[in-house]
Amino acid sequence: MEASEILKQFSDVWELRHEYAKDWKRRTGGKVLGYFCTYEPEEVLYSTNVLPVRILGGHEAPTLATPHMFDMWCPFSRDCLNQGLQGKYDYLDGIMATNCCLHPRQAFGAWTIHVPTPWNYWFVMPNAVRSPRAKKFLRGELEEFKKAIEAWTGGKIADKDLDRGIDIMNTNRRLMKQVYELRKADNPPLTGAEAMTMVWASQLMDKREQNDLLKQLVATLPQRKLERNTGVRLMIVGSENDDRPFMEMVESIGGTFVIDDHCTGSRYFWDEVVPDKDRLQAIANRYCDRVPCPNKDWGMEDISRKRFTHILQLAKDYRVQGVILIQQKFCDPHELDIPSLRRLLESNGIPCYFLEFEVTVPIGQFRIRVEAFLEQIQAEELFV
Amino acid sequence: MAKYKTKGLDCWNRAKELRARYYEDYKEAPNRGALRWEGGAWSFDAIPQALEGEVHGLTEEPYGASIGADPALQVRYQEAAEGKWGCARDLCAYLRNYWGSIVLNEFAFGGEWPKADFIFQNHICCTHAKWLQVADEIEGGNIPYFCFDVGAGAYDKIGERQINYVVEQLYDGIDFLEKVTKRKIVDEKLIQNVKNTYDSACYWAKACELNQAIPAPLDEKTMFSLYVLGTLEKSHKDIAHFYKDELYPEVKDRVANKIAAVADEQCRVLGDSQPPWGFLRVFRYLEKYGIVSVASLYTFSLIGWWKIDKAGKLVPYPTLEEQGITIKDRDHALRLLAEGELKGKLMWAPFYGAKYKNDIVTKIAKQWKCDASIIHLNRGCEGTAQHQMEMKIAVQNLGLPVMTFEGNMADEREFDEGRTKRFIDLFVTETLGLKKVAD
Amino acid sequence: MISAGIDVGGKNVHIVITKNGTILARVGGPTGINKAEAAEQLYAEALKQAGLKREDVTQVVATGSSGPRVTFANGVIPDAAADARGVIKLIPSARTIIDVGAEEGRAIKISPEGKVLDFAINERCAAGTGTFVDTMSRALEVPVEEMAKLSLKSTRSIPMNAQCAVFGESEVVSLIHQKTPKPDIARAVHDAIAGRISSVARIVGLEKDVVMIGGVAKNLGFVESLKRDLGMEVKVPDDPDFVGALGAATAAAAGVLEEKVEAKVVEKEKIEEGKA
Amino acid sequence: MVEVKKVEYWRWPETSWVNPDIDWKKGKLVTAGVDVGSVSSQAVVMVDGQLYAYSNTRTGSDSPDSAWKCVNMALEKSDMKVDNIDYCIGTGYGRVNVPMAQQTITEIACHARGANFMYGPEIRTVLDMGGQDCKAIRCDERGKVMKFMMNDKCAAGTGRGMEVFADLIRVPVWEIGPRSFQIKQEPPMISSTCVVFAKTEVVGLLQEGMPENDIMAAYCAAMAHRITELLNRLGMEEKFAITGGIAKNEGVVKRLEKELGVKSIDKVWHDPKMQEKGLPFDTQIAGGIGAALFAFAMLERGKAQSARKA
Repeated sequence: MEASEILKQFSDVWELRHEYAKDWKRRTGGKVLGYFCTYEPEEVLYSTNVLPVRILGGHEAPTLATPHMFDMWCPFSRDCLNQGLQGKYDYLDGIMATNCCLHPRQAFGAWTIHVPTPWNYWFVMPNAVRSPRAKKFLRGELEEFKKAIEAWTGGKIADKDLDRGIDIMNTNRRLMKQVYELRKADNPPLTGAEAMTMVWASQLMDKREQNDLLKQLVATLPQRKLERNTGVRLMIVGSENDDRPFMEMVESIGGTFVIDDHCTGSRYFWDEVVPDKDRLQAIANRYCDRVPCPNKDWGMEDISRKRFTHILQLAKDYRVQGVILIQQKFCDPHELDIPSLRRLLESNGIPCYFLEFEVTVPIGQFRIRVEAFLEQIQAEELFV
Repeated sequence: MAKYKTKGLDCWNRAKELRARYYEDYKEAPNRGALRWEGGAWSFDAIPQALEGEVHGLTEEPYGASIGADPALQVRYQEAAEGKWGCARDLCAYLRNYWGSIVLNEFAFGGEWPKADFIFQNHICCTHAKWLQVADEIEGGNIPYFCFDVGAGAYDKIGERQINYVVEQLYDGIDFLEKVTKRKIVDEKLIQNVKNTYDSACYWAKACELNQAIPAPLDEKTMFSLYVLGTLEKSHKDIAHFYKDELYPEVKDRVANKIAAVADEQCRVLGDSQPPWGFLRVFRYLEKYGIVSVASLYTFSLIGWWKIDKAGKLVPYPTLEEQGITIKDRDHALRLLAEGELKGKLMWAPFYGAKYKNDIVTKIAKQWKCDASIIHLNRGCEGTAQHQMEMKIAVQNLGLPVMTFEGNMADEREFDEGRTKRFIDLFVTETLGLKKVAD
Repeated sequence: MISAGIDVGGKNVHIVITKNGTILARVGGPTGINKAEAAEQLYAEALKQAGLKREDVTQVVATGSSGPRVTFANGVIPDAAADARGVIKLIPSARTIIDVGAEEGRAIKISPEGKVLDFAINERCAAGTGTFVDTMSRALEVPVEEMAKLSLKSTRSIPMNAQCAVFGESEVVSLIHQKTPKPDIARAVHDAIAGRISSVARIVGLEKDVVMIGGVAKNLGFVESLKRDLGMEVKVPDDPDFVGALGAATAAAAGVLEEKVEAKVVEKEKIEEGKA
Repeated sequence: MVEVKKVEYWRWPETSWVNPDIDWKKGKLVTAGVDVGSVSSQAVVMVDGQLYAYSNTRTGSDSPDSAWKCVNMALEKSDMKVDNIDYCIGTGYGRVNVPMAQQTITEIACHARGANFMYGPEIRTVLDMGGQDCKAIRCDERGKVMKFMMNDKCAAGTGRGMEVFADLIRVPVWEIGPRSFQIKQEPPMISSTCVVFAKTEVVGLLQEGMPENDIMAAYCAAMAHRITELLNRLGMEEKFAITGGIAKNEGVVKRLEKELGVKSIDKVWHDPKMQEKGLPFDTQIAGGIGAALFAFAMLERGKAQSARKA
């Protein structure tokens, strides 16, 4: 299949996520489980017949959510709840949340009360991910989670099942990373919007199915030539981001996103599970060692941020000329990191521009800001 | 003619004195060769306070609140944090006060910003670990930093595994403390500190429990100034003594003699979250209608420890004496400390879902005989403002009228006093149908 | 008994004089800068219309955000309370009231007796107020009344992203540039505000019947948008902008006063503090 | 519904000017910059990089018309025709709808460049207060943008806000500055951030009998404060220049300088010759000047071809 066709399929899954999930249930007779944050251990779910789907933005004013979350809570989380209240997720067999930031926790809290969902689960993902103690604790937590899933699905999860689950996840991660690798080229064979759509699709579709498509994509992408100028090589960093109109706007006015750091982007798949006899421990290690969400990005004994080093490395590897820092309104984890990150990037000669996102972004107002930022990066053009 | 007799608390000045001394000690510490540490109201102060020699802590939230009580100062500090450091305006208001204080190199209690020797923090909401991570950064990044995680699960899920997780981190904390201070942790001190922590946390709960009486011996406005000691240094012998041997007996005595916090009590209110500190006069305004704020999850369990008994009632967490426990050694002490905090601090339950908050606040509304609820939708603190709209619905389902008003515990730019009073007039005269009793 | 209700809002004064519940006079006009003066003049006009002398009126009750400034009133009641009393008198089946005025949009839940059970208002931002409509009509260069008619012609819904009244202007302007038909733009504006208002209304819960009052209720285009957003019927009484005044007059007749006089004292204090 | 006010006090007079000392026919390159803002539009015409003519007009609801209007007005006192322009760059919020432009550049770049031309190469920080947004720009000695920040999704403290205020208080916009100093002592600033709620607050103050001049002072102070916050975030570096309409409002500028503790550079031409000749110094045309200069540079460096029709 043509690369463009495959990317189109990912885009379709993203746009028709509900139809896809309902159809998946019909086809497989499996259960669909909704989740809010990327710290839920999908390996365990892929060891059995459960499809994990991430609740992503619906991008309309979350008016139904207002009686449950007043407007100091992040618009994205309110948007998630809003879709639940609209009944868009009526096909879910279960919903789960974890020790993420406080915003999705509000959405989950209201969801369990007001959106009829047969099963719900709270997964205690430790915050002190850099502490060896966390890995041990998380292993125990996974043990309990495995039991709960077994009880829910009525089937035992053996080591070979866990191996399969781990393999499905790792393969998916490896393939998406290979696609990202191609973006290092002078003229990337896919746009940032397309690349991120691939990741969104991976959070929405059966990874076994996506892996088959990804294998073909990795084979065909290198031959793909885009009829566009790459222009300024941009990196986009920040809160949850599934705002395709924004990405496309930026890539229509002289920029190309060549890399990102989002939980809806590279941060989701960057790290693999390193196999171990003790499968659950191996999974636990992966979630503690992965590139962290800012919320968990603090050391027990030092104030450095693991994520910053990673971002700086990405910027170098992908020859980034400028960084767009985006933040969901009221997103504390990123608000807490952005002033420091901005200083770090600028002191490394990488210009940044900051934008605050909501469920719908005023494209017009953002366009002029981004255009001016792109001009700033290429300003020499105007002067010599 | 007033309905009940009333008088101020005898131990009031003692509370003020203890608070003043705390900040004074912190400021003066270096002159006395004492160590200084920064942490949070929820840090396990029993541990750093068990180091050899004299040690004084500064807890971030009460400090931020003190600044919040002075709108002019608060705006100056926050604009420094927002302008000079560049942080978002909607971050925790205490945190912005705290950062601003460092940016301006100004201590709200006089003098320059008193730099700490080390940081001993713990993390449960989005903010705590990052708060001092950045504070340290603003100060130049050379303050030894330790932070441990207490997000091990809701009180009803706490078992050995959860306690071990925290205790193991506490051992790491002890290694850290001994490494960076070159001082030893003294087990006798540690054991005593844990005892004191239990007394502070349990006797505060017992005092709150007494507020079920009609008339209420305490009103929230007063309670704010009382629980604060527990957010400063609940492991301190004087503070434990205050709760156990001064406050608790006095409140008991007030109940026995029907001494009311508000002479014309005619409506008992359930509150939530921190108030807008610069505007406590709103509570006085309510008193004109005989409205008394008698209870809130926040005031009860920010430092207080509670449990839900067999009958499903909310009761104070048992003290060590009541459990018949004598602490044997360091390990025993650390386990008991972790257990008390993880099982007893119900304030932490809402982090794991709205159903917990709804369950606890409805119990409070019933047991403390509340007639209505006034909820401060606090834009300044997400941790305490969790599930507030769900709470509104849950309390309304009990048949209680609920009023909400938006504000911010420590950012007066987000509080509209005129409008809030307009709301109160409507709620009080129309919804509650109350008349003014005093002026 | 003859009683008068004076509703002094952000932009307009509305006055109703009733005799045993039946309306003798109804006068409205802009507040201008000096609201007290405006109220004074319009009251004189209302008396004239009713053919009454001041002393014929037993009770005068003021309401609205500037109610306390009406010096000749015997008392003041909170605006939401006036809304409730007025609405229940006109539409006894009303349980939810949506009142959108120039500078505030609010929702009120009432009991069958017209008692305020719960209420919510849009906070701190003008999106979701009558002023938003005015600003947009300026950008669209059509009068508000015209805008209402236009939007009813539209069959398309275009989302507006602007959070702010002023940015709404520029969004409207760019829609004009994209040659979007004016009816569709007008509808987009109404839909945007309706969205804000409906989320406020949902906070108090949407119990039937839902009644909309206030100046903006005269804008049928907006009412349509609101109905669409709420997915339920929305009743609008005649002269929806006079309901608050009527409610005040009703309260006056009911003689629920001595307590309100205190309320007035309270309001006065408030103004003092506001100054300080 | 009766409308109280007939006059629209926010409307400021439109202007145009032609340089009598330049014979454009003798010039090599005629370039233009057309800045279509949300509230005002300016056209600047340059001959070989020298200021030849400009206009400052109000923007209508249709950008192309507004562009034509201001270009025609700029040339009304000259025999130059639009077709005589070699290269035109559109800028400002309506830049994509400037029919006579061959290219667009954002007003951020143009204002920095224009400020550099008008105020001189020592300028490091430029504040441009537009109708709906407020831009703080850091630039180098060539007027090249190094960093910039803009106000967010709320119009608090923008030019439009000031117009709404002028309308409300019924004082012509250009009188607000001077009158805001005719006060006994500086009042506390208006606290509402929202343009609309600020209105409510102002009405309240008027009713409490606060003198109009004091209210103007309070409003100007609030605006100055918001701009200070923005400049603090950007990190302010001297010398500091203000462009755009607000530069004309002393009431805001003086208070802004006081709060910043930094004086903005005087509003005079950096080029002594231009100053001697007494060329009018209109801070609102900075964007147009920048655009016209970029157009000139493009042609000179052969980065663009002349599109001259006549």
